[in-house]
Amino acid sequence: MERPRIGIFKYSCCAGCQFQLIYFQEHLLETFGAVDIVYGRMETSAGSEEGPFDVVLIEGAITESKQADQLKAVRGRSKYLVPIGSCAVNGGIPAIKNLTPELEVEQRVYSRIEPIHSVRAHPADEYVRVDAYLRGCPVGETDLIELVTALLLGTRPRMIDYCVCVECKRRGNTCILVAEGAPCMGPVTNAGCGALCPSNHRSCYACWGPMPGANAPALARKFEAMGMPPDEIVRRFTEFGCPTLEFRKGAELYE
Amino acid sequence: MNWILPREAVVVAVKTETPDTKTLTLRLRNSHERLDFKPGQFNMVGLPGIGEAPITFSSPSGNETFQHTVRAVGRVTRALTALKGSDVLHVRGPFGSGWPEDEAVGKNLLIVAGGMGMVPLRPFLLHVFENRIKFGRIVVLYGARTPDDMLFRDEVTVWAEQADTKVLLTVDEVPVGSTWTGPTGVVTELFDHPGVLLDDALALTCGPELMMRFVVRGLLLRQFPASRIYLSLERRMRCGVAQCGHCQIGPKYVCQDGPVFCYTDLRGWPDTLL
Amino acid sequence: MVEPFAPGILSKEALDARLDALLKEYEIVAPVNRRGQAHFSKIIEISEIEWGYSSSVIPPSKVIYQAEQLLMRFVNQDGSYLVVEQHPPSRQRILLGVHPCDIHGILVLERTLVGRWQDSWYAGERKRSLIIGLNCQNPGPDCFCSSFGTGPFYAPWMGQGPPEGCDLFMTELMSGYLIETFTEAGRRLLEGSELTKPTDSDLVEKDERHKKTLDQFTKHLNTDGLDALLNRHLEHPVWERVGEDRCLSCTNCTMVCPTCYCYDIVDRAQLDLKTILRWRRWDSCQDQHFAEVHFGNFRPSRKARLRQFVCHKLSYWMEQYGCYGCVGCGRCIHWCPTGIDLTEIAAEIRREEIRL
Amino acid sequence: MTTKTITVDYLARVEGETAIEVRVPGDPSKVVRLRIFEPPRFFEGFLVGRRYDEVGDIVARICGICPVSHMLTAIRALEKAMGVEPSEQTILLRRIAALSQVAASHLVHLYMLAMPDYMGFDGAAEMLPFFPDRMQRLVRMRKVFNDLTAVVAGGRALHPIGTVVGGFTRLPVRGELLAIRERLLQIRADARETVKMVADFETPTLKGDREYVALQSADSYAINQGRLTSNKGLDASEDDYYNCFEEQQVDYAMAKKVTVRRRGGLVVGALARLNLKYNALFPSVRDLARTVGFRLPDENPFHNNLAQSLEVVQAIEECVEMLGRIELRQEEPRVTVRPGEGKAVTEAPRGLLHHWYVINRKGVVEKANIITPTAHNFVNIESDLHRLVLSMADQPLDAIRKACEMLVRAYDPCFSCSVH
Ligand SMILES: Cc1cc2nc3c(=O)[nH]c(=O)nc-3n(C[C@H](O)[C@H](O)[C@H](O)COP(=O)(O)OP(=O)(O)OC[C@H]3O[C@@H](n4cnc5c(N)ncnc54)[C@H](O)[C@@H]3O)c2cc1C
Ligand code: SF4
Ligand code: SF4
Ligand code: SF4
Repeated sequence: MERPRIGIFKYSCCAGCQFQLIYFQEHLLETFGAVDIVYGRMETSAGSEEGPFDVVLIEGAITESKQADQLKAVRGRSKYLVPIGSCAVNGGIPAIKNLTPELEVEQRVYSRIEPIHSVRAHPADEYVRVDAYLRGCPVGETDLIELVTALLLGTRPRMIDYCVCVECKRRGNTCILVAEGAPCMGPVTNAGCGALCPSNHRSCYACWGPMPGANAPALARKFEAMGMPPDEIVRRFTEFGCPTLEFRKGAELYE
Repeated sequence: MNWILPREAVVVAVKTETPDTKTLTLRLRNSHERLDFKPGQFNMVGLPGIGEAPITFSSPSGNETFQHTVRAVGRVTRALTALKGSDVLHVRGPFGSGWPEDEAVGKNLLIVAGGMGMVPLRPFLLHVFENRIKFGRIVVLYGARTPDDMLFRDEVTVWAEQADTKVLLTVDEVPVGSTWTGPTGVVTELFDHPGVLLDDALALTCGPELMMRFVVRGLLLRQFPASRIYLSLERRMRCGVAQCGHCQIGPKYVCQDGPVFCYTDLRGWPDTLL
Repeated sequence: MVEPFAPGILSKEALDARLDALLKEYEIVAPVNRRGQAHFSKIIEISEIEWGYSSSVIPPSKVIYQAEQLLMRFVNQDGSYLVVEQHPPSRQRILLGVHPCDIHGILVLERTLVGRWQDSWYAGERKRSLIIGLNCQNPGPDCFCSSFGTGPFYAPWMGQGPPEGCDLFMTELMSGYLIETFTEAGRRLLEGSELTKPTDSDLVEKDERHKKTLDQFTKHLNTDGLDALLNRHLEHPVWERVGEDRCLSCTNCTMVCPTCYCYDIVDRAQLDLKTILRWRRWDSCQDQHFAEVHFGNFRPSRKARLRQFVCHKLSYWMEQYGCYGCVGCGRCIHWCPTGIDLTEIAAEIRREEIRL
Repeated sequence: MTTKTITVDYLARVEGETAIEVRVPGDPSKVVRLRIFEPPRFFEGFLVGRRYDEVGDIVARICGICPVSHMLTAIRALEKAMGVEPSEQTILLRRIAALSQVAASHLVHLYMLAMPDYMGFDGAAEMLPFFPDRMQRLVRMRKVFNDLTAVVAGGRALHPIGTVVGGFTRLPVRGELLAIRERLLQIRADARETVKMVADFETPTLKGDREYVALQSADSYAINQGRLTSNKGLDASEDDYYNCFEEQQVDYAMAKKVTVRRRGGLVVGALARLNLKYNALFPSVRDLARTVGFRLPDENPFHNNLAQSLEVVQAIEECVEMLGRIELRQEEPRVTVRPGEGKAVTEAPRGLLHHWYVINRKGVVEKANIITPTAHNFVNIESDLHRLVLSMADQPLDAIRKACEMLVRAYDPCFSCSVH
């Protein structure tokens, strides 16, 4: 198998997923051996965004129209296109701003807003067809290795598609939602992190975004029954991935 | 030998059946071993790193080689159909029940296949034609989406020429330029052809579950006894031995109690299209 | 089967001393308190054991049947993969303080994993585990083992046959622990301890404690013809209502159930593709993708998945294995974040059938 | 002389997105521009309305390389706003978390972003086949620091989850800490090797008078807390931050420019810290600095890399010392929500980081402001570019462009942070 030609495009985000991807811990040397990074501004000054690519990884939410234009162009140059990290997969943290009128958010930060060209933050699949999702904030190692090895094996990756509770129970944790009434988002959040938060005695705050098809309203009602005020329930479902249908359904019950 | 450990098999030949379906002729790599199975049983066929999928035997047992006919629909099946001669893959099995061979003896047989459904029926039919005198009249109804999706066309033509055998083919649609002159329409429409619904018959069917739903209904409406209808089902499977739990229908394990079931055993359970 | 050995009484101190001695020789897995919840964990000191626990989060059967098991390793040698088998450890260990419901949980789980086809890892882990049972005198609000006869005090399974599923059995009494010995291996564990013969009042006390514990149960399930009842109501509105309004598809119910066995098999390749690991890990019928095949999903709705769980436990199991799949431990109820309760569902169905 | 323009459309190997525009020679003061086009995400805008317990997790996502700095700065500002006093143990653990992240960040910069310049490669991947031992050294060291961050700050090095207002959701166990201490001792030699490697880089020389700003405290090499000090006489409490500094928007960049009031540009970061608090370094680190030729004051911005490598050694020594003496007491974060205002300034890997919050009685943020190291350095990066271009006016454009890129990189700027 030839080394797959990879392009990495960063949009609005913290660049953490790229760090996780390229510099990630013990796998750094193997990753470099396994793939050919044809374009990636944080990695190399060589290469061009013209491709062609086997795989393009999209990092960050789309918050400017010229990002969307480039994204569409890049889609045409790549066999596969995979959003990596919550920002690109479901809007992530940058999409919190969508809850407030854009102008108001901008004015809170800049006194002159003429130079600003921002639009609402959207995940990549709002603009282009995507082939898989590499979830996490930052991207999870298990899925990441699965993606790379699937490419090398010439097959489709099997991404983790269940919720955090599955990993939480496989680790043998006490459920803190039940035992302590902690507002854990595990039941509606896509797994892959290894149930990091519940294992460290804290509620999952949904940094991987929703598990597709999650029953957010049922969890929102549970939070209400626990005595959580409506504005706090809304915040639980809008910290990560608030543009997604699943979390919208949870939040809108209490808006 | 631990049943979960796969055995290596070597691809002896690959035959393209339709654009997305191939028949692999395989031989166990360890030449001392032979695979004995019944028509209708299946193997878990896999590749390291890709995974495993349940695949029925498409050839009869008793030879040094055995065959699997695979349609590329996903991760495992795509990798299997990409294999070439002398490649190595993994098999473990055989698992599951087969077609009711003993019960079929002395009876007329109504075989109803849809698309890939012919795969598990083929070894059974080959067995029947091999032992022709043990069985009564044979009717084979075979439907496919298009003429090009019809499997084992050469063999089907041969079967049609056998004594006391009727073979009727139908397709859902005829693409422009096709030389198809046979009937179009769903396979159940063939029930009303003369000589199809015989007395003292056993009906064996395999195909998409929705098709089998209409086959069963069509037969029941025509007073065919439910206890004489056998179907082969498809479910997700990880183990093949009634442990992974994925294939259950009510109290039935498709991998162990099936994949061939008598209709009366399935009747009434939820989560099927039947 | 070994004949039961004569029961004896061991004082609390003598028991601790015995366990202390055993701890030097064996790995002991016992209930310990972690942030207010009992968990079966490897102990370092006897004082960690929480004797009066009610129910552990993860059942002991799932200490034996591990969440993630490496099945085999494929090692690439000149382009083809060699299968390298993985063997379970063989060192003996003690599972201590297992409640009767959970002993039955092990027996039920075994009907799947060690039947015609034996899961060698489960079998290996089971074989190396000596089980010391403990009668339960502290049922929780969600427990209903009394309805199935699987607890709170141990009796041979479904009232018949020789005692199974444990080597030793203990009941806490005023004078110490009443110890019943069921196997030769169990008897050897006691070697070196002076057991006294139980007095009549000890045995009376045991019965009284049993009765007193039975009185504490607040949850009950009418198991009379339960399998047939559910089979008649596979389309009851309760499935849709509870499934859609409350079920999170989070899988907690099945993950904590002592008898749930469903698993998935996944391959994980290393980046250089030199080694590929094949893992088996707990799966759940509550997962959305559980019944998915390439052309669709046979249980696409929460209604269908919830029905599968409840009906499997309370009905289908009977046809499959000749017993119920539920031992009444109450974990699925307790740990369901929205409190879905299979006894309530069964009761609702029964109520309506009676009314009609 | 004709005026030519140097542009770098999208500077590679820095964190985030920027372009460089320099006109040669012209009047550089008007045309030296760091056109930071990193798209703004408006953190200060959408933090309004979020509750205090979300803020740490949210601001961590400002930056994928110094999330711990953002978390710790925000958390301390919020603690001040609500009157929460972190325990001694919490303060110590936070210091370990911060140091581990500083070291990891420096290492990535040194090996992956900066080093290719000095070795004549486009990137680390291209360099790997030629210098596998160096990359292995990086992997060894970074892994230890990442694991230390994860163990202390909670679960993972990037966006850790255990660090919250009031303390930690889970405390490490002593065994974990001692195991990492052992591993730190094992990479000591690697870190020293790194210093020597960086000292051997051939750097351009660029002298000039600048104001270095860093936090200082009496008893340590200040990281998470201290007084604002500079070589030009600044000495103020973090609460006086806005009396000392000024933040201004510019039209060509999404990041704002920070200046010292009534004075102008400033330099923050490893070199500034070393220049100001050299004496707070461990003696062994000072010895090492002397051996490789570090002399006070060091005014060459390219030597920021050397300063970073020395800080890695310092981080190891400090962490080894702290991990050796720490006694863990079980404690849970305790917070009573109350309205207030809080400011905090810390030393992120790249220099001074400031967070300011006003929260209401429900603990919800009403106002927020965040000022990052790169914003503090912004003015000086441009004026250093100016100096550099003037000093190289007679050289070919390509050489000037390359030197400009190297200069910007030497500052280890983070545009994701600076714009946020
Ligand atoms: C008894 C029996 C006999 C069969 N005989 C034949 C035959 O002879 N020939 C033939 O071509 N086919 C046969 N099939 C069908 C064949 O098994 C399926 O087509 C095959 O399993 C598809 O597997 P795949 O990996 O190629 O497809 P995929 O679509 O990749 O996987 C199959 C399903 O598994 C799910 N899945 C995959 N990975 C994951 C994951 N990580 N997590 C959750 N879900 C996942 C997918 O959602 C998908 O629905 C038979 C099936 C059965 C049950
Ligand atoms: S703690 Fe959270 S993730 Fe874990 S089982 Fe409970 S709800 Fe699920
Ligand atoms: S438990 Fe939730 S918040 Fe925590 S790391 Fe996992 S997905 Fe993120
Ligand atoms: S179904 Fe529920 S109550 Fe019954 S054994 Fe399983 S977890 Fe316990």
